Amino acid sequence: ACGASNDNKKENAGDTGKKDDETFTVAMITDIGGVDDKSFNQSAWEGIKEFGEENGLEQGTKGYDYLQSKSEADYKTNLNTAVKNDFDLIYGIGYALKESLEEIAEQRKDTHFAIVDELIEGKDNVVSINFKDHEGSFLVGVVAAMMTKTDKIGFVGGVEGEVINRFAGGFQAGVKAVNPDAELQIEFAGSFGDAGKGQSIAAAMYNSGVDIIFQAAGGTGNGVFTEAKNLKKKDPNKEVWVIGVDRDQAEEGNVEVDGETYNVTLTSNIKRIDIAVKDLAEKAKNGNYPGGEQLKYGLEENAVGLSSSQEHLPEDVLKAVEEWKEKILNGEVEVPEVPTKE
Amino acid sequence: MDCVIEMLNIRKEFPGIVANDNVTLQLKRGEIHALLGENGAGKSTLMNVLFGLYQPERGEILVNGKSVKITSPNIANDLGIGMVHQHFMLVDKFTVTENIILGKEPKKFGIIEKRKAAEDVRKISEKYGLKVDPYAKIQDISVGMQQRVEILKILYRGANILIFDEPTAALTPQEIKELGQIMEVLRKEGKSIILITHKLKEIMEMCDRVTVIRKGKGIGTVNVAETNPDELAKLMVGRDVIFTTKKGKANPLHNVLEIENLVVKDVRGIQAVRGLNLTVRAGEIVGIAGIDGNGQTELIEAITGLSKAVEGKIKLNGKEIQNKKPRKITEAGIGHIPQDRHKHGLVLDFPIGENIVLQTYYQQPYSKRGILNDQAIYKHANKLIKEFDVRTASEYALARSLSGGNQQKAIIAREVDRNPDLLIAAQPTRGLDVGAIEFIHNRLIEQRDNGKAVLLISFELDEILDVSDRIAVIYEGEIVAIVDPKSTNDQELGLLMAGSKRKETGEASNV
Amino acid sequence: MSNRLINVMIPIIAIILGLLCGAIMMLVSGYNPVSGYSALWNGAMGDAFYFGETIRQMTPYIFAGLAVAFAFRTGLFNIGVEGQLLVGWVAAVWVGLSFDLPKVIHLPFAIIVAAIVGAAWGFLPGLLKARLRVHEVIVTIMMNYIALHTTNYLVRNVLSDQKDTTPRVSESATLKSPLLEQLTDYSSLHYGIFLALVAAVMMWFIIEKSTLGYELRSVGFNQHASQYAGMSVSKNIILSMVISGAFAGIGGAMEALGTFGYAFQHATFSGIGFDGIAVALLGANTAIGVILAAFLFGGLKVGALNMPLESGVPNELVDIVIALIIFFIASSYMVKWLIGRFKKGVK
Amino acid sequence: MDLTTTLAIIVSSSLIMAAPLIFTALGGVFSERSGIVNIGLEGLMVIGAFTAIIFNLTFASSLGNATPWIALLIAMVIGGLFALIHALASITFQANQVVSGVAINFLALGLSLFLVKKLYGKGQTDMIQQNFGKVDIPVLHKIPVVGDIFFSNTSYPAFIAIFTAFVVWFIIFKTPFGLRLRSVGEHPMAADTMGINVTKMRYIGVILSGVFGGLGGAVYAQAITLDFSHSTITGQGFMALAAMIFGKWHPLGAMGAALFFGFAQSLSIVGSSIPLLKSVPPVILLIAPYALTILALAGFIGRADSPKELGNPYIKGKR
Ligand SMILES: Nc1ncnc2c1ncn2[C@@H]1O[C@H](COP(=O)(O)OP(=O)(O)OP(=O)(O)O)[C@@H](O)[C@H]1O
Ligand SMILES: Nc1ncnc2c1ncn2[C@@H]1O[C@H](COP(=O)(O)OP(=O)(O)OP(=O)(O)O)[C@@H](O)[C@H]1O
Ligand SMILES: [Mg+2]
Ligand SMILES: [Mg+2]
Repeated sequence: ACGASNDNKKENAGDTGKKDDETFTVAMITDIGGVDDKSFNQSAWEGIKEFGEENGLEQGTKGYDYLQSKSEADYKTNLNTAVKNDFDLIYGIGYALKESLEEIAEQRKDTHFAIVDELIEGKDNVVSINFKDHEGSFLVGVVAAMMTKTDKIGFVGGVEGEVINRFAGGFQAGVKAVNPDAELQIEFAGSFGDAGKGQSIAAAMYNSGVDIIFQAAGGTGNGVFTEAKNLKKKDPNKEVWVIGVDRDQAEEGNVEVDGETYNVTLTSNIKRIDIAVKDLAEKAKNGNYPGGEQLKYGLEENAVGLSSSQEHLPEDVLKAVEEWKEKILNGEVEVPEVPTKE
Repeated sequence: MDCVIEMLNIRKEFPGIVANDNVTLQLKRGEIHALLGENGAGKSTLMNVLFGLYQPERGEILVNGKSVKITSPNIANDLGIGMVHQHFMLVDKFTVTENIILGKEPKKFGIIEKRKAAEDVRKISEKYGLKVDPYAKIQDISVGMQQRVEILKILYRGANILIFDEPTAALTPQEIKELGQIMEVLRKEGKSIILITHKLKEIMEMCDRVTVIRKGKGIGTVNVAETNPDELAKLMVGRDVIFTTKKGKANPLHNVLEIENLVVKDVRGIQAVRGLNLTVRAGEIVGIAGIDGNGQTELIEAITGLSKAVEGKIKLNGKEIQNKKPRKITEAGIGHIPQDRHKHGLVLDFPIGENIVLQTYYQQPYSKRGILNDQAIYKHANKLIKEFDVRTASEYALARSLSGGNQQKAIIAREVDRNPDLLIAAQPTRGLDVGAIEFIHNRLIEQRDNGKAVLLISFELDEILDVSDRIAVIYEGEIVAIVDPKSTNDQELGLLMAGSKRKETGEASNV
Repeated sequence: MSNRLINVMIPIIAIILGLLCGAIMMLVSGYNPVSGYSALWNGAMGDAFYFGETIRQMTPYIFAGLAVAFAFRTGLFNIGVEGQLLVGWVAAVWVGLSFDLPKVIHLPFAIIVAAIVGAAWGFLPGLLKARLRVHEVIVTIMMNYIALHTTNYLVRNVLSDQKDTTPRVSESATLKSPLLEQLTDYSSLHYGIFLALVAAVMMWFIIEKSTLGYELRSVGFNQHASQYAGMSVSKNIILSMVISGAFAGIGGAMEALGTFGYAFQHATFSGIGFDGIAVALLGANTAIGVILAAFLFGGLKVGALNMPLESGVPNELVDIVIALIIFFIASSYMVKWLIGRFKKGVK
Repeated sequence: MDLTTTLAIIVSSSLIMAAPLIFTALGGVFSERSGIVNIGLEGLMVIGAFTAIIFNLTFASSLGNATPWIALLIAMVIGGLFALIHALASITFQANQVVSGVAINFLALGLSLFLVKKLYGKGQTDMIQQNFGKVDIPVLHKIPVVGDIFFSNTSYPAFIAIFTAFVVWFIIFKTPFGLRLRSVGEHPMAADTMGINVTKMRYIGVILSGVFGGLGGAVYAQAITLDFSHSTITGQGFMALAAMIFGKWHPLGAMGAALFFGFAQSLSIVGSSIPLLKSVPPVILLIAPYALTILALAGFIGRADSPKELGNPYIKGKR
């Protein structure tokens, strides 16, 4: 680690000797979503916890930990704090941290970093972890296209941007691949934190006949779930579905109507950040830190795709999903990363 | 002795000032008792103590012979004490009825009974001859009617001890007369009244006894029948006061202000000034006599650039100034003592020093190239404070902390000191004590003697008659007569002001 | 005790009381206040790096605080600092990206454009207030949202090629200081702090020492009297909002050219504008007060980040402490009363 | 989509968005009519949302369908208690009311998130199962067209909010309490001399703002977000404040303004499915509600007269 952190102020931490030899420590810096965003920060943290537990580490500066960012200005401070605490591998979670991480990687050449959802090139001490979100989105697109009864499908994105576009693009391609007649409405809420807006958009979509919405909108997505559940509550026989994102969002879809439990989550397009994060940590621990490389996680790595909550999906749909997955894996189908505009 | 109220050896301190020091006041049943003193002598404070707004540091209050602690207006109300405050305590946006019933609302099922309330108000207003419109909003009614509302508020609560804090300061002569009659009615009903006023004439006419305080100290109580205005003034100020203002003959020179055919609309868009003509010459004081609401306010606003002149010309020293910006007009040589000192005269949250340079802050020596020179400002303020006898802790004290009279003195100091070619003085002595009035009148005359023009607007005929060299009577937005103060009297002016007798302006203008 | 001493004591006592309440909170909820606060201290002042970060965080706080304070002193409540800051931010990045000029021109140019754009964002509420008596509070709230969406749109569609982040501004427009960074162990401290201090002096000078400030204050206190005295009420209201907006705009430029060096799509508001309200109020709307309050806030905000890691205390505790400090300052009447009590007790 | 459906969506989402704003703005009316500025409405909503969600999560299993309604009551109580802090600071301690309001906002968010972390060990709660949902108002929704537009797929809180606005209007303008409340905001010294306890009335005003702000936050959380996190209440309190001023401190005006905000918001959302608005760039639709508000204020609402003594502490005997 760098010189400055040697004048260690953390005397209450007890042992201040070099710990590199004994334990391999990891930390992650969240984006402003926070560690329990029910989304990628949480997923990353789960991966790190798993890694830590498997390796007998404790949460804290001598094992594994996370640093929460409350605003964009905190990224650099947090990254530096992690560096100064001698973590052996430091993750920046989310594309928002790219610029900050790039800058700090330049300054702290001896520390190993990784960024999730972005690509940082030409730095030996940064590994980029990317997901082929579009591949997973394609598959849920296939699901939606086959399951819709109205031939109307919706997509609600948070703020238009590269990552969200991958979701939209893949989803659109998936829908079109199996059901070219289906109408797809793509909307962006302009925010990841406006549940009210998410609900209104969903209301408009469902009202216009859409029966399945894929949401990739963070907190705004809560509103989509709310609306679907409201409709279900009013009329349990009505077919309204939400496709979750990043994690298995089955729990968010639970709704109780007259003592009976329904679920509006059709399935989720998961993104196993935990797998990727843990995977890289293992590599680095064993001295195989692939500095400067870009690691892509997609269908092949089982890091994207449908969640295990598949009870709403009939056999033929699952079969079709398998087939399309195969086609993507063998290169027969190239999934686009941005939606096309009609 | 049948005393309803006895305030014994009251002492009340404010931070840095003793407002009342060993003051004693005894009010007999059924008497009208005057409380007299200079501005800032502590009259209002003493009454606020009686009304429970302030707690005295020392002293005792007896009501009907029983010692009481009046810790809130509620208690005062319960003891039958009511007060009409110097600054009206009325909610502008409420109706007359709402103001009167506030805190003691007739209600049914938790809802205010508006009808019954208005009916109640009408009943007492008839009983005491206090004419009001129960449904009018306070902001829309005249000051005189507001005063009647204040009195009704007290009567509605059944008070039998009434305190009037300078009720006549804001009233027109007619209204003052009416108030006198009302007080007479109240006295006949067995109520006792404490009246604060600076007008010795009113004391002599209306009151039975008078208690004098000077600089917070009780000087004593005298029977009105056994005294005269000169003695009272002397008691109050501590020296002899000359009443009728001494002034030499005016030497009018060239025309300073010429108004031709002026038309001004009021805020509601109605013509308030309708083709008004007026000339004020250097070296004279022209007094405008008139009942409130006959276009005086709009006339002043048009001259000073605050309202638009719809038609006509206003010339200052021969140059047209109508519809110019206020600053240009000020710079052209007009000074203005506004009628409402709190609203227009002062920035209450500024120190006196900064108030003194309110129109001149951008000129040397108070500032240079946009930078203020605090030293010059406060030095100047200090000088004026001394010169005009403004009683304040220092030039750094906020204007808010001064008594009304001293606030007015500060404004006058500022305006007179600028030595404008035309000085407009609107109600310059409202609410001031005789000493201060004398001082201000002398200042106005001094301006005149220095060859400046002075335009005086006042509702007080005595003041107009005393100070003016010519009197212009305004009625419904026009000057209906120009009279010579030496050859007229209250009666004639009163008639003219009421519009009953129109003189040809041409006939008198060569006076 | 003299008045002046009491005025100095009040913020100090308020801070102590705030921290004390925070400590009680920690105790009650099972955390160790000593380790909590030492983590806070270490994260704010612990070494050169954190000190640098504190000063860096202080920079936009000073500008936002000055913007709020300036308007406040002239009788206006500018809740729109957040929006003015965002547009200034994007404007500075735009200049930083679009021109190729020598540094002596480019950097000042970028800052001035940010000031102008921020001022323009303050102009509209000022104009509406002055001409139509529309309450500035609503208009500035609305302008915040308009700024947020507009700048996000610009970042994505104009300043970048459909990306969430713009490229970095060119070297000639940056406030970054390798020297300051090195001195502070690679914190992101930049030259902006000096500008912030200069701005504070300017605010003090304009408000207290200039005829302009005299007019602005006068109009703020009493529009009628100011109008009688020949001042233009409309002009002064607009001017006040414009100057306030310019301060905020420069605050945005500090983030644009210093802390970040680029602009990005904001998911929600940056929060600096709202924190600026607290900074201004804590600083009694005076220039020196704003500097001190910004320092305190900067330290607390930066230090808070270290609390969970080093002591396990949730960093929301710092928000609570900040809120309490603001309360105690606001309730200076109570503090004065306490001092009075204390004095009596001593006697 | 046909016109009725489009209108139905717009109306229904306007109402749902407006309900929390109406309640909170009414709270603001109480406080500000009594003369106390309350920019802490945002924080009061946060407290309401927090309380309701925590209560809902804890008691849903035992209280069933009644949970969200009881949670509203609890949120009102806690909101009122929280507002007491603002009352204490700004009335008793004569604090600058804006400062105190800002502190309320900081404190509410900090405290509730701190407690969420303490209680659940994470930064946001789970989702509640018992929420308000959407309903067809019995009988009324059967009216042709009108029923479809106004009374289908809507929520009870919205109608309660509108009804409450009328009740508040009645209280403020028809009862002795209302007269007294307004008098202390207009001219506290006059009220004092009439034997009205200015301090008491102002306390009541501020506490009621907490009660209603808490209610607004609770409605928002239980109708829209269904969980509590740092992003649950993000600016709705400020919108409610704006609605109150927009509505000129009048309960019905505030209600109208809140409905207008809801309407403008939903128009921007439904906009893309209206052919006429389809080609408009999304950013224009995003800023439309806010721009419309400014236009409305500038165009025909104009001057707003606040209670005269709004923001000034009442100090007995001060000139
Ligand atoms: N609330 C207060 N705080 C501080 N000083 C005060 C306060 N009220 C009055 N004073 C001071 O006490 C003194 C007496 O004031 P008071 O208002 O009683 O005078 P007054 O006799 O009524 O004068 P005026 O004729 O001008 O009305 C003045 O010096 C005044 O400045
Ligand atoms: N503490 C309170 N909380 C809520 N509302 C109150 C409170 N105190 C008074 N009110 C309201 O003010 C109104 C008048 O109350 P109050 O009890 O003061 O009247 P009152 O004593 O019957 O009238 P009066 O002053 O004429 O004797 C009541 O309708 C009530 O709604
Ligand atoms: Mg007095
Ligand atoms: Mg009672």
